[in-house]
Amino acid sequence: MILEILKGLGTTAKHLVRPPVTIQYPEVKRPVRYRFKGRHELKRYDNGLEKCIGCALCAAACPADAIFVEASENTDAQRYSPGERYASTYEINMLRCIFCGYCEDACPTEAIVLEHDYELSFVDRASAIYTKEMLIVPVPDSGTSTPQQVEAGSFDRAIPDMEDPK
Amino acid sequence: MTLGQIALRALIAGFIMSLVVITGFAYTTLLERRLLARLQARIGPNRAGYIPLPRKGKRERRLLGGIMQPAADAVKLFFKEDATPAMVDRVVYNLAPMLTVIPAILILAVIPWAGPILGYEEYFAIAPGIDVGILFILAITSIGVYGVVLAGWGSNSKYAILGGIRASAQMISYELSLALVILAPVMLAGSMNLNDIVVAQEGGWYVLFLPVAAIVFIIGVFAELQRAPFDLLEAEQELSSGYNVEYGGMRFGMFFMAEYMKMISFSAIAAVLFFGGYRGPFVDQFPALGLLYMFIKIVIGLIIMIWVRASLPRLRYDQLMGFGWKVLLPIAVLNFLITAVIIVLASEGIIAFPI
Amino acid sequence: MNAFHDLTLDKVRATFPDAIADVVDFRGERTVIIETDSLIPVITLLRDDAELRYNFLEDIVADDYYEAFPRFAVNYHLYSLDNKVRIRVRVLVDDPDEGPQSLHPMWKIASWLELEVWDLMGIRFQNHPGLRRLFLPEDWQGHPLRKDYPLGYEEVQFSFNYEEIDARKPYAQD
Amino acid sequence: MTVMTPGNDAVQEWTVEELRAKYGSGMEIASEENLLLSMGPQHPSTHGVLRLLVELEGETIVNAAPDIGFLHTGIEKNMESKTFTKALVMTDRMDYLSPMSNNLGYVLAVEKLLGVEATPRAQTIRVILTELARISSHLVWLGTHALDLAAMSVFLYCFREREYLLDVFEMVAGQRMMVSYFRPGGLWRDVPEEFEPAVRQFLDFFPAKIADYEALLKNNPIWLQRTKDVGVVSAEDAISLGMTGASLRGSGVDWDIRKATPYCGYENYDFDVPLRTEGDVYARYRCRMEEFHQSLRIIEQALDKLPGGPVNIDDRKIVPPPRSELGRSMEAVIHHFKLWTEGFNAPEGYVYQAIESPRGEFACYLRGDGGPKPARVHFRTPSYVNLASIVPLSQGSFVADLVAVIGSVDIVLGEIDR
Repeated sequence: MILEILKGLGTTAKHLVRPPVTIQYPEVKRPVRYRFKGRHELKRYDNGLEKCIGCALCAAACPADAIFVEASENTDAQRYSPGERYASTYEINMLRCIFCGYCEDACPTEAIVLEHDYELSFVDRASAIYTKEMLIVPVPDSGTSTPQQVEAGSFDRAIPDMEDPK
Repeated sequence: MTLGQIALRALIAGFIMSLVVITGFAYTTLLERRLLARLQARIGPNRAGYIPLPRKGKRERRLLGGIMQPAADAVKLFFKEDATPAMVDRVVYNLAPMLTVIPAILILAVIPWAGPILGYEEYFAIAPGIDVGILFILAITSIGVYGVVLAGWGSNSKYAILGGIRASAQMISYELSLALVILAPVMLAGSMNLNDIVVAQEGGWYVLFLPVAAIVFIIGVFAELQRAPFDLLEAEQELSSGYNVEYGGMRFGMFFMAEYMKMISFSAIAAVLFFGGYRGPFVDQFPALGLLYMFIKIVIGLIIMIWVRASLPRLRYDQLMGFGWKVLLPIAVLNFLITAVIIVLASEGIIAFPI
Repeated sequence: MNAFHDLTLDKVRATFPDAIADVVDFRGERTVIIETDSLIPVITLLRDDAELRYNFLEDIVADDYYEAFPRFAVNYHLYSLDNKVRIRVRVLVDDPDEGPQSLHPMWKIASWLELEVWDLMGIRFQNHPGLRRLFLPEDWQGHPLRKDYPLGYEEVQFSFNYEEIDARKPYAQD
Repeated sequence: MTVMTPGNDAVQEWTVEELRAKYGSGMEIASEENLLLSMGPQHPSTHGVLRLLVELEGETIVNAAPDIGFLHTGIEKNMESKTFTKALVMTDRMDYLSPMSNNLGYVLAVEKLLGVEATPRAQTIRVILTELARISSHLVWLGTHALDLAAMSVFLYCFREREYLLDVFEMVAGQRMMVSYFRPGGLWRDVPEEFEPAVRQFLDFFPAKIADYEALLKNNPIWLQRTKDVGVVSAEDAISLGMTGASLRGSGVDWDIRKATPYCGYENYDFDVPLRTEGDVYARYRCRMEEFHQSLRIIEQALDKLPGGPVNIDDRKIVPPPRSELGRSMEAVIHHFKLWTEGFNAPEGYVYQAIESPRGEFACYLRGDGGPKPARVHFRTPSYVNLASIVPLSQGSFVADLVAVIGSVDIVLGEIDR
């Protein structure tokens, strides 16, 4: 009886000499796995064009109805994305989002991706609405910002060749 | 010394010792939180106050993290809204925390902290020369339970009253055996004066002669202090904190304070009765060392209490009472009888016993 | 469907020739649709027959075929712990206020399962020891799992309609 | 017995009858002298937002009535308005301690309704992940159960190991808890390469951790006192109360759905069903502790024979086409758009699919009406049914035992209220 209690005491004492498992959060951040579903990002091609073609399939697939997309027509003088249309408004209500990743699965152009930023907090409802400006990634060095002026007929294909995601 | 001088000296010593112990209480909470955390593979509070040691290329090392945590806790408790629930019995409700905390401070009066230092002829205590120190302790701790029971009653809350009732039942069942085992060292030393008991342990700690009494005493102290595994009256899993559930702010802080100050004073009493008190190597040459030994022994006592809390589940109400009455009390009585018989036999020279 | 299912059916048919209204086999599951009046005798037979021993009441599910007649169906999923076979006994209910008999004398759990059906689908079981609201507040109107109970929708806030929706948000009053 | 509540300016006194008319309790009150204690919904030991109205005589429980619904989110109703795939994400949120099992129960029901079967690789991965979910759920159970009886270190040790499993879930599904990883027809994606080494590492270190938990609890005299002969339920009563899972097996009824009516190829694995006959809290505790070892056995076997091949069935009407086909095939684009907007149609009919979740029998009743949305979804959740047993199990024992009983029956309120 006493022996069993001592065994229990020994088990806790054993942990005294082991390093604690606590992560000192704001200074040390737990690395996330590459599949981690965090804050959304709207991706661009290397040439700076937006991947989103405004098809609103993400909005249709969203179980929480958290996405709102409004599409407009591209012209060669003002080109945002390859293909005919681009998202002139793209908003996600982060209070609704459940981070299931259906939008990412549904997106035919890999435009919307749930990236690894998990530090999302707001103090009011208005700041929980992420607009396209907040979601879209910066223009890469190799590209120019949208809208671009391009030659006619050079971007008529909306859905690019893609690889299966890992 | 005149009476007035003695009173003044006691007042100053009492003031200083109370301050020391109240600070000690604050750091006992820190010790508990940090040690408990480490026993559970956590870190514990380490943000409030630290000494930054810059390291090259790495994040600075933070020395003594959490050293200001007790201050932060105290500030938080003081600035909490002092809310009184609507249906409480106001007099009793306000009286209860005081009734808990005052006895916890009073116990400190008789504990001998060191040998003759600072102008004290015999030993250093707030009230030296109380020859019935043991009795004083038992009497004062019995008052402490009133605070808990009244808190339970005055809160007008079902959880609180259940906690209060548990407290009174628990206290009665354990104080008896506690008193009985305390008699063993008293008999051995032939005095109720705590300093005499310490001095009498020159030949060896009483824990060596009275191991059973020491174990029963330690268990009894756990019950008396309502520490795990006997923390039934504030069993947060059953009564969601029990008797103090309706208290907030510093009034809750006072219950908290009483608990931890009692932890310190009972560690000290255990050290005095069974572990040689302030005695240790070279203490006769340098009496001030006694303070250090006392400190070390108290800290070890606290560590054991925290360690047990980390490891053991809680007993049930009826099991606790059963354990107290059916196991501890018979052992305590037997221990008392056997010790008495041995002392008589030894004094008559029938058996040889190094007392 | 296996031989045991057929045996079950034969036994019920032999004892209560008029009880069975229909038998449905779908994806390896057998459903015996019986008349409401013979629910207790049939289930007693299924439970107590030495060979069948459907002694475990797994679940009671009510289903709403809105606009069909009869409108409601109550499914009893019985399981035989000895034979490891499940059977579904189905009762069609038209008037939810006159639902099937409560099974609580046969299984202690039945009254608890029936509470859920009552609360969400509104089928009143006869002789139930105490039908009350379980999930929903005492004063709730209606039974939400019925098809004619609207789901409701919270309009999602985006930039274009933020002001409009925010104006009617029930914020705490200062 | 009168109950006083402070009104605006005066104290109002209510009789029991008035209170019951006002709030409803569903409970008989034996004596006016007894103490009526409201445990929860904000109580440390009611595991979520369960409220128990307890009638006490001293500290002895005369009667108790569970009051639930504080977490009711209408999942069953909501799912009727979504396509089969979109409704899947809601199942995660029922039993939030083992979402993998919920996913599996629902997905198997959908597949049964559609009449398809997942590929061998998908089935094996499903087995591995649900067993990992079982371990992670049992870890929470063990931790909270021990914490209820004030053995607080166990709780933190358990959560430390659970953290590892959540990391594995994040590795495969991108989410730690709300995984939505099993999809009708297969899986979201194949498991990544580092999955197998991570699970093997878990298999290596976890038995030592179980030994740690056992050292703190298994033979600890206080733990034995608190759990032995507490909350005893006989086999007949357990069956009559509809108890399932380890709670039933603790009473000596040998029923595990993985053995009785296997799904996902459980018949191919060699494992035992832990049984105890005492029917008390300790027996249920032992059963679940043994299940740790059995789950480890299953996972090891499954990993050893993890077959290759695709993880999704080759039916474009159910599973969206792989991303690599989108840029090349018009058919793929059409299927992709159709599936993500309309979903797939399920035939008319109703099915009932039961699986062994960590808490017992989790079953999904699913009716299709020929359209893309379920016409009726119902979940037979083990917590909901087991909750009813708390009252008879705790009658006559102490408040402290009620806490032990709740812990041993292992309920999750998200699953009870749905």
